[in-house]
Amino acid sequence: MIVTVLFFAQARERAGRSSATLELPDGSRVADALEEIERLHPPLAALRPHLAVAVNQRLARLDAVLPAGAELALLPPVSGG
Amino acid sequence: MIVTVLFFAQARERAGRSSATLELPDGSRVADALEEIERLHPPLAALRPHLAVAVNQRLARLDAVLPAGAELALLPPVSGG
Amino acid sequence: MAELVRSALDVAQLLSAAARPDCGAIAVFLGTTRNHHDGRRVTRLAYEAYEPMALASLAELERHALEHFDVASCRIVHRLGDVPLAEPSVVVVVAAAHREPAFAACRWAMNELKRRVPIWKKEHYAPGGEDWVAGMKLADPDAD
Amino acid sequence: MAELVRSALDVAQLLSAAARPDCGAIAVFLGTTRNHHDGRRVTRLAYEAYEPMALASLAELERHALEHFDVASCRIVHRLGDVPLAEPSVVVVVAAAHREPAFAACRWAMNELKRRVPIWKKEHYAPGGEDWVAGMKLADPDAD
Repeated sequence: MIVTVLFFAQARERAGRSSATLELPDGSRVADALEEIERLHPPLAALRPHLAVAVNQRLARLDAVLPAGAELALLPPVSGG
Repeated sequence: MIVTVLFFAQARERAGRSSATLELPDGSRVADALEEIERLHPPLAALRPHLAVAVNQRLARLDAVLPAGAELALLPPVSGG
Repeated sequence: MAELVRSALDVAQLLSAAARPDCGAIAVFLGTTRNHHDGRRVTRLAYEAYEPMALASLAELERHALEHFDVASCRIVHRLGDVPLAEPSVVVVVAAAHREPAFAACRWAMNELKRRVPIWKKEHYAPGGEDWVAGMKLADPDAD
Repeated sequence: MAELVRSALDVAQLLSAAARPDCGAIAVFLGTTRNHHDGRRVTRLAYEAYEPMALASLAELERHALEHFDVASCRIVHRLGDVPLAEPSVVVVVAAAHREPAFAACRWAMNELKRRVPIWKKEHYAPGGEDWVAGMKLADPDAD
């Protein structure tokens, strides 16, 4: 299945891009997607402990199963205000 | 000595005026002035428990001695804001 | 600098005057005139003040805010005379490096204003009648 | 209604829109951009957001404020892109019948905004360098 990945702030800079398309096995979880993303963009690995992940614009846990066509967003610590 | 009296809000309405000049014996205190004012304007007596009094724009106690030429202000409960 | 004014409060001007490059937070309170009070419909209201003492009291609140809270500026402006319904009668603007002291000082200044400043509000009601709003006896100076 | 904008915040317009004849209090917070941070001189800064999620998060804060505080309205507007120093980057406007819930909801909304809304600030420093401001990890949804 296809998943769209969005990178923000530090994640965008470390990935060198603001979005990507991933091909993942059906039934993949958030953690699986992160592993694949880190394989493609190794500088992201150091960010992992600080990242939150949203799936279709809602925060999701690492063990959440990704729906087909999901929009997965990598969200570094926020600093709005 | 001469004292100027200023009436505000309910005190002004009960006195029917916004200011007055009082002649008082030297050494008079705030309480003496209030008694004389209430004699001249009896409707003010009912306000007395709620009044604060300022002498020369500072809150003063009933036993404060009035300086000559003092400006004495009768201040009902305040409701700014 | 505290002010008493007899026309509409220029809040936008106060806000831009408060903005400082060394501050990250501006807390603002606007008191606006209400069309009801204790179940009665208010049609009109007006403020009166013992002006020189009210101005000095407001300035004292501003000074106290600067001394006791970690804030860079505090300005209080109160409107006098008739104030149309839903318009601001008072504004407090506090700028600070951080938001917590800005909020705290702004809230403190409004609370103190209500009990320490010789200003009075008179309301006119529908279908008739008028009243001075029941307020607070000015605090005894020895109570501080 | 929450908004993300890319030009100067029109605070005066938000304030006049918030004024209601049944409300006596408007509490406002303005976050303004600072020229220093952790001892470094900031020359320029910019905000970026995950826009649809940020907008939904801000709207959720507004809704929560109406449900959990005794307030009549709550509006949050955040600016994105470059924000010149000393200009507002965010404004929260809360109207209520009385001032205590207005202050409480305004303060609450700002605190939550800082930890729940996917917006990021990047600072550029003099004499050189840039950094994403150290922020808060977005709260786990199960922590609510």
